[in-house]
Amino acid sequence: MLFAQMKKYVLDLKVNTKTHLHENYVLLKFTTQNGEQLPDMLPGQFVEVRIDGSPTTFLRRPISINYVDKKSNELWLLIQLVGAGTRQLAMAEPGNIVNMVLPLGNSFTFPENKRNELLLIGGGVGIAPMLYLGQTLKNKGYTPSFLLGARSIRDILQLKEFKSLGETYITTEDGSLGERGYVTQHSVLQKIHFDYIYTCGPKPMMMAVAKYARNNNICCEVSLENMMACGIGACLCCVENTIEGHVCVCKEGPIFNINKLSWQI
Amino acid sequence: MLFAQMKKYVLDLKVNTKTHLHENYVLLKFTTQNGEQLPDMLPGQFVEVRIDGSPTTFLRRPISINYVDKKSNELWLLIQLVGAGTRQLAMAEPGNIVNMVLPLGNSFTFPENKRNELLLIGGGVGIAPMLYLGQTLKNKGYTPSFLLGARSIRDILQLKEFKSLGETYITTEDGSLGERGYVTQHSVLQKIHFDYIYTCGPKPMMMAVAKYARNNNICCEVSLENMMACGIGACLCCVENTIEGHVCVCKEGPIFNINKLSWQI
Amino acid sequence: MANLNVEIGNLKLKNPVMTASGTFGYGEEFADFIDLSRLGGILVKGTTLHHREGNPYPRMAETPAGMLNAVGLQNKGVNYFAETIYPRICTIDTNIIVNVSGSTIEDYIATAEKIAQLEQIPAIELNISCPNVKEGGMAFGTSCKSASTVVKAVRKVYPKTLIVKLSPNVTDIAEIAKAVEAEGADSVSLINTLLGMAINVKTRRPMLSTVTGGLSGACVKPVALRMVWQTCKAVRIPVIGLGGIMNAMDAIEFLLAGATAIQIGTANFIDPQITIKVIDGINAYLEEQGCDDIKDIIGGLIC
Amino acid sequence: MANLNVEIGNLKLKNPVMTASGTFGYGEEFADFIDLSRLGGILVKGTTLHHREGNPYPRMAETPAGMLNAVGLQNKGVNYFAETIYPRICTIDTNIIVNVSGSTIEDYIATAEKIAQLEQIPAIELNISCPNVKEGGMAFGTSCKSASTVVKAVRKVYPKTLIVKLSPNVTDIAEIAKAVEAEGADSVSLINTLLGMAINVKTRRPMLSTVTGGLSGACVKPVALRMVWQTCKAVRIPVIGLGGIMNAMDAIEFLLAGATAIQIGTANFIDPQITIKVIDGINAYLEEQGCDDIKDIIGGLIC
Ligand SMILES: Cc1cc2nc3c(=O)[nH]c(=O)nc-3n(C[C@H](O)[C@H](O)[C@H](O)COP(=O)(O)OP(=O)(O)OC[C@H]3O[C@@H](n4cnc5c(N)ncnc54)[C@H](O)[C@@H]3O)c2cc1C
Ligand SMILES: Cc1cc2nc3c(=O)[nH]c(=O)nc-3n(C[C@H](O)[C@H](O)[C@H](O)COP(=O)(O)OP(=O)(O)OC[C@H]3O[C@@H](n4cnc5c(N)ncnc54)[C@H](O)[C@@H]3O)c2cc1C
Ligand SMILES: Cc1cc2nc3c(=O)[nH]c(=O)nc-3n(C[C@H](O)[C@H](O)[C@H](O)COP(=O)(O)O)c2cc1C
Ligand SMILES: Cc1cc2nc3c(=O)[nH]c(=O)nc-3n(C[C@H](O)[C@H](O)[C@H](O)COP(=O)(O)O)c2cc1C
Ligand code: FES
Ligand code: FES
Repeated sequence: MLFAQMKKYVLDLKVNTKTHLHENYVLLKFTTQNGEQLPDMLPGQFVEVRIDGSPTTFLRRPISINYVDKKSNELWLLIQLVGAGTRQLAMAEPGNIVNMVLPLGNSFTFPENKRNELLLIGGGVGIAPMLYLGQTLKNKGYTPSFLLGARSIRDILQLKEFKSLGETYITTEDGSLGERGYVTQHSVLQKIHFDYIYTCGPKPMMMAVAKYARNNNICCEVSLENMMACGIGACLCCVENTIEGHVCVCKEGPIFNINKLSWQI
Repeated sequence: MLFAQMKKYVLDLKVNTKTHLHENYVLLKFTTQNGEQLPDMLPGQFVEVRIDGSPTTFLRRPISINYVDKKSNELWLLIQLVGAGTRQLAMAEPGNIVNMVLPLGNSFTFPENKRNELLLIGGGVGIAPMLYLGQTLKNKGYTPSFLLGARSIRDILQLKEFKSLGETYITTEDGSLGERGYVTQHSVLQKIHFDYIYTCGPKPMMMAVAKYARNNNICCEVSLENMMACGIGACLCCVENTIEGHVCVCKEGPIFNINKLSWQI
Repeated sequence: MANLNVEIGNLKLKNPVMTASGTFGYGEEFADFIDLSRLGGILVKGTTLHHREGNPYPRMAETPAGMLNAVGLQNKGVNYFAETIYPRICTIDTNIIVNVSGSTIEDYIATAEKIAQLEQIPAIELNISCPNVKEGGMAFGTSCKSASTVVKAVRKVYPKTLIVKLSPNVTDIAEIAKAVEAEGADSVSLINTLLGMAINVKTRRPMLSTVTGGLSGACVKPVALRMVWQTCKAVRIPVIGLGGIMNAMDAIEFLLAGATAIQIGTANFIDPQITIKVIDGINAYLEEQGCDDIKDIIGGLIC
Repeated sequence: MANLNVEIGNLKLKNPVMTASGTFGYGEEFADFIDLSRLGGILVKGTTLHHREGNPYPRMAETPAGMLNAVGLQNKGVNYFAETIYPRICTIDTNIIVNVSGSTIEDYIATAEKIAQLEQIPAIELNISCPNVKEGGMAFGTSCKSASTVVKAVRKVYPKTLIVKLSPNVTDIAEIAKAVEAEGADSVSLINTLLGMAINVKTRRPMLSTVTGGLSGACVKPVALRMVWQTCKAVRIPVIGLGGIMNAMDAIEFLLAGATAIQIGTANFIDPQITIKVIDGINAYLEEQGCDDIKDIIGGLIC
């Protein structure tokens, strides 16, 4: 696991565009206010967003980096509306300013062999970091494939973008797109031997993926969530139990090799 | 003093129009959502506005009824931007819904003799209740005059509306409109003997007016402010010291005959 | 519709939602907004033996997610209550409970005796926790010994349901609850306000005339809930939970922690209809959770 | 630029703004955001004699205008601090103060002795108020007797500036402050977190693995300010005020109430640059008020 010691910033970014992908998901694209270059960010890292105007939101909210568009100097955040904070954030309009601390956390690691078969598995809003990871892998000369899982066709987001980066497989629980079932039941897992799996999504899904990976001796990295207060390793609120004891998901994570975790799988 | 036992309502009203009268003053005109008639309201009464979206505003904010336009079924609130709550309220846009409890408090009383000379004195945002009072008096066949005081010409608000209701005198501290000085220094007070004075504005101004009224044996009613929590006489937070002891400004006021107050004037 | 009935001593409540003393006037103030008979109970204003003018103005300051007050038990005394207010409100079809405050044991006794004679008042809430009056009772509520003394004295003269309202400004609230339970209290209610303070930096003066005042509202909920949970584990009498309840979910937290009933205070100022919304919200929660009786969730915290 | 220097015992601070233990890591975490040398002081993480894993997850819950935490003093022990962290941070040009926690008097003594040997650490803050560990010190902070005992013991082995951090979960914090003053504490800091709780109504489980945890943030400010004011009136040693300070005006309230210095905790999470803004804000306030020395406002409350 690479521990990214990158300089962090507190930035006021401007909403460039907002797209309602679905009544529960919003894609916000941000840029700097005066055209300065956005800082470097790595796939798997996240930002801590300050939510103004929500009386019940006291702390910042952690949101994965969905994509960094170097050309248009844009940072994309894909937001699922779950509570007051994310709902308020989704009300931001083009031109509005949002305060963020970024980039936070470590990042996904890359295999040495560029010919490795790589599978990026995203479930629900867990697809968010997979887009930037896929793009980065492709830029570096890898050939990523994607496996996206969701409840139904409506919940499969950014499909076009994923398809442009590599082979994209789909499962939906109701069978409305791709294969019916969970990601770990997709037939591609029987057909292709992957060398590396990256995954982000609901914990039960990630645990199922981790179990599959372990059983098949596949190197696997997961992106964990946790309740966060500071996001920078200062408060020790966001610990995950690992073979090295309690470590902070916000600093030593959110990306963990499954061999480091003490998951019962 | 008439104690208005009027039925109170909790209503969601819709912003019809918003006018920035000045960078520090906003006039919001509200109407009901589905065209129902607004409840009856009396001049001098106020509303308690819930402020959504201001993280630092916990309680409702009391705002005087500036005007009730029966024809267009509109309630007007004139708001001075002083803190987080009023600033947030001023961000309401046409179509937005604002929750209010209304109508609250007692009201101004009217002399028996319709030929009495009546003077309505407003200072700063204290002009707010004077507009509705003036209109009501005029409707009832009285002839109200107005004396408006402010720092400078820019702070004299709704002048056109006042002029349409009666003779309107002005003082500004810098002399940029009307006579230079404070309201109690206006020459009209030397020329005309008023039988009744109604006043609302900063406390020092109201005390000066009350002193003038007392010295000249003029019946005088003032509209008091106070820190309010409930606005309906339930919490006893908003007391004024009167000759009858502590009474609630929100219920037994905000309008008081100066003879009832224990002001040292 | 789930069964929402609960009991506090001999007191039967149609649902666990009551209003907190000092925040709901005598109930009448809210009659325009809600059907008062839907409430489990109304705790009327703090009542003392004699008329009290309360503290000077200013008495209120807003704080983050809360407010400070220093009303200081303004009321016209128990006789005025009995003669003028009681006849007006005794017909409301709910439990009208009088919050009794005092500066001496004799005051408490005399006030409780007077209230005991009012047929339609089934219970009193003994306020040994008002922080806003020099001898306003908080001193009684901050040690087991003085709390026991006053409860013992009032218990002798007051045969109906006796609720004792505890102060949160103590090291160990459960100890005090145990002490008053031992003297025959039928129930304890908690929390009263936390002692707090605010300063106007421009004038360099306190925001309240009394310098310190009582903190209430959403901000105190975590502390209140913790104290209710600790107290529920320590006593066998029913506990009434309050402090910062702003919505049905907050109320349910207190019930899960073990409270048999709850009171809503400051939230009434922000939404005068909140009590009814909380009753409806508790019912909706019970249905969602497949419970047909409120008792299924009281004390239902899994830990 | 007004003079912002203040003194706590022998400790000289370039300004009264410090960071609260457990909320600022070892300072390094904030080096990207602010110039650490501008701070009056940095209180590093609670340090214990031995390595501690802290409490299980979940350790944090958001509350109205605040948060609960149950970190439970996770740290690698004093030796690790001295060997690995101290060399890295001792060159920061500000006062680095170690917050010392323990479960026994012997632990406190041993840890304080180790820290005493670190030349660049001019002071310790004795944490007798951590609510998140069974024997985490809060027991020491809730009675005058136990507080005296531990302070007396540590005072014997620790010659530099000794600050004692008090628990707000007590009936009378000023009494405890007086007790530790009598044992030779150079200063008291208050408040640590209020003991609170939150429940997830869907799962019916506590939000924290330890059920109860420490409440901090804006919501506690009124209580903290009141306690600081009470304590300042009771003791002669300098008082360090904290609890819910979110901006310069909040900090000034504590200074007016009598605090010689202040600490900023939870606010660092919401704005990592808040400490610098508070320093600048205090300076601006002093200029506005026509004061050229911070001492003109310390204890300047008019009441
Ligand atoms: C590293 C990381 C990356 C994330 N990336 C994304 C993303 O790209 N898109 C997205 O939509 N969501 C993402 N999340 C989840 C997102 O942070 C939560 O949905 C959000 O905090 C909920 O806030 P709320 O106010 O809307 O809901 P609330 O009503 O506050 O809470 C709803 C639920 O969200 C979770 N939550 C609340 N506060 C926090 C917090 N401070 N830290 C962690 N979880 C919290 C809790 O499980 C809570 O029960 C990420 C979380 C983490 C830790
Ligand atoms: C009966 C009455 C009628 C009023 N009519 C008007 C009006 O027509 N137009 C108008 O602009 N303003 C009116 N006010 C004043 C208005 O209520 C305050 O300006 C407003 O509450 C400030 O809120 P804030 O959040 O913007 O400022 P804050 O930052 O909260 O406070 C700024 C100042 O406003 C005052 N204030 C704050 N909260 C309250 C409260 N709950 N009750 C009373 N005062 C408070 C305090 O003096 C405070 O120092 C009226 C007040 C009262 C009592
Ligand atoms: C304005 C006000 C007045 C109060 N008066 C009393 C009182 O007279 N007697 C009493 O026992 N409690 C009184 N309280 C305390 C409340 O009953 C309640 O215990 C406290 O506010 C906490 O609940 P809340 O957060 O829901 O408001 C008062 C509270 C407020 C805000
Ligand atoms: C996440 C977290 C961890 C803390 N850890 C410690 C600690 O190790 N030692 C200590 O004395 N106080 C600790 N505290 C308490 C703070 O130092 C401070 O006393 C409290 O948070 C109140 O200040 P605030 O409201 O500004 O945060 C911690 C607080 C938080 C929020
Ligand atoms: S959120 Fe503070 S250490 Fe991770
Ligand atoms: S504001 Fe509650 S009585 Fe007036």
